[in-house]
Amino acid sequence: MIDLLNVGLVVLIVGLAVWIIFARETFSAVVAFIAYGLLLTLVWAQLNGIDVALTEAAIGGGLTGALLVGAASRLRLTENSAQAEQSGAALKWLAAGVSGAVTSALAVCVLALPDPAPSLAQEVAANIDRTGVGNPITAVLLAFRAMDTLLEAIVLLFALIGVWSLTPDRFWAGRPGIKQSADPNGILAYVARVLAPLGIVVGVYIFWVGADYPGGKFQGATILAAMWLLVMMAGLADAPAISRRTLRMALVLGPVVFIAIGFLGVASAGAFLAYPGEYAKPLILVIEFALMPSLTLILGLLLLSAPQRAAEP
Amino acid sequence: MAGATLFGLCAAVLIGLGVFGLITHPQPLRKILAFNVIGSGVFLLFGAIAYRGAAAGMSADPVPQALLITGIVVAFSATALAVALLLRLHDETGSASLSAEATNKEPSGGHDA
Amino acid sequence: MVDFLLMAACFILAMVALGLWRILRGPADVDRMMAAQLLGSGSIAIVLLSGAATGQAMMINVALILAVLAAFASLAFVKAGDIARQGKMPDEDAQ
Amino acid sequence: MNALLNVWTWIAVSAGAIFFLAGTVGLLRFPDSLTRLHALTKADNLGLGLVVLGLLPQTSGILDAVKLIAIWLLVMLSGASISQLIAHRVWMDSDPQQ
Repeated sequence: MIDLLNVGLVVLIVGLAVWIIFARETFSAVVAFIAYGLLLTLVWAQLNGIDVALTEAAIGGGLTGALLVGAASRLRLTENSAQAEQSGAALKWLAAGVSGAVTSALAVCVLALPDPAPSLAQEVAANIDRTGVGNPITAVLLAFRAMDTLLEAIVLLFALIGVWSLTPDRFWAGRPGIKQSADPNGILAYVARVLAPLGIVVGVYIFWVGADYPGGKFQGATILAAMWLLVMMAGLADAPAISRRTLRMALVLGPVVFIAIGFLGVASAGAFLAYPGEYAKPLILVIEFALMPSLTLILGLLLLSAPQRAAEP
Repeated sequence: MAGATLFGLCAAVLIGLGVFGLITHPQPLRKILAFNVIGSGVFLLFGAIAYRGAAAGMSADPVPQALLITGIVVAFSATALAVALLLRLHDETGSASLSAEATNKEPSGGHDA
Repeated sequence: MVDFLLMAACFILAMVALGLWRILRGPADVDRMMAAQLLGSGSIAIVLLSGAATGQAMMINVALILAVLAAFASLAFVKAGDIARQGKMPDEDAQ
Repeated sequence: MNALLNVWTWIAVSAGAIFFLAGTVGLLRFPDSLTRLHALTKADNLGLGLVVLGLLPQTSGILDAVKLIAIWLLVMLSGASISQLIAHRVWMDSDPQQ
């Protein structure tokens, strides 16, 4: 019975991917991509990756969908001229050849994967006690492969700097997104007033359980960012001007604390990002708490895109 | 183990579809979508490998799964950057095309960047 | 019981998959968004059912996130439509 | 007692699945956007609600039960409000003079 569910998921996902690639209308491809993200969440659950499923549910089911729907709506007027453009037949045949070759090579690799599979699970199980956290994924993210997580936080910051650098000169240091003018007594404002507090509770809960159960800062921060955007969409709050010093300090807080703790490791435990013995758990918690607000702000501001209006006095 | 092979083959098909779309679609937004399909295919392949690595009482290998979480978040930030570039191109030229004759048309926004 | 719950999950997956036809056919954008909305509720039900069948209590948290963000993409869609309409209005008045 | 609870799960989950069937049939067969929206909300509220009620006896603790109920309430809240907003959008699209 579980095989039937898996086969059904695979058929649906491949069918949606075909539609995303071959649909004529861009908007229809975008909505198919949202459905595709939801189905991927189910696949991660089937592959025993509940942490991954939580991330995909938050990012794929929420933020990416909103980002692409917004972009497709703004580009709607260019749809007709864009549909007139077509690749030549020769290019299509070439692309079909390349994609067929890639798929067959990967399929051969999948069928030839070594058995028994190599795994680092034993090593994680042997060393997890020294970190003091119960969720092996959190242990990997913040202890065994902490360097990856640090670099990721920095990459996110760079992506935001990249987005901001696309601001037209006349709007530099202004507020991102357009001015929202929603009816304060409308349905949208009602949803934001009721859903946002509940969503914040859920986000903090997912963040909090991350030490011992599936969850953590990325998933929690994504939910909080979505709730922040919801409040802005309803017109109950405005986006901060990107020149605000407090905003910029909050953005770099997480990475700076992370790097500082890394150098602390050089002094106390002999290596960058090494944690001295019994302090592993408290230090991991400090990093998580410092990263959480930075990640929330970065994810929300990434979705708002570059400033489109000057900061009001 | 059968599930891992099934999803692994599915990942191979997704990556192939995404490569085709990335090469043939002239519209940038469709290229971004195709790129995300490739990305999810790679993630799925990684997830299938993690699933095969179940050992030591864990239902899957946690190291690739942790890297997957990192990957999904970074893929989102790359998509956001690409969309921001595309919207700026649209504001600047009034078109969302990468072809030379479309972008050489009279710009409507002015060159203030 | 396990088999029954998985069978129900498969059935709901098949139902929402049929609903995806609306994403392909349209005709209007709202119809497409509605199909995605139905798939969202369906995924929550499938996650809960397969989690209960395999005894993974933590799957409830996945469903919780899906439920909190269920309306997010649709809200962005409605909002984008409002903004597009506000942008168009002055032009129409001028003509 | 246990057998009785299992019977309850059977009945409620089956009824929920039927509402998903009804929602899909409505979404496919109804003639215009507003009637399709009507069909969709049934699947959202009743289909998922019955599945949640059916799974309540199968949960291991009180926290899980509370989370299940919270999921249902959240979906009802967002489903009800999003259908209002979508209906408004349909109405505006059909009457451009507004």
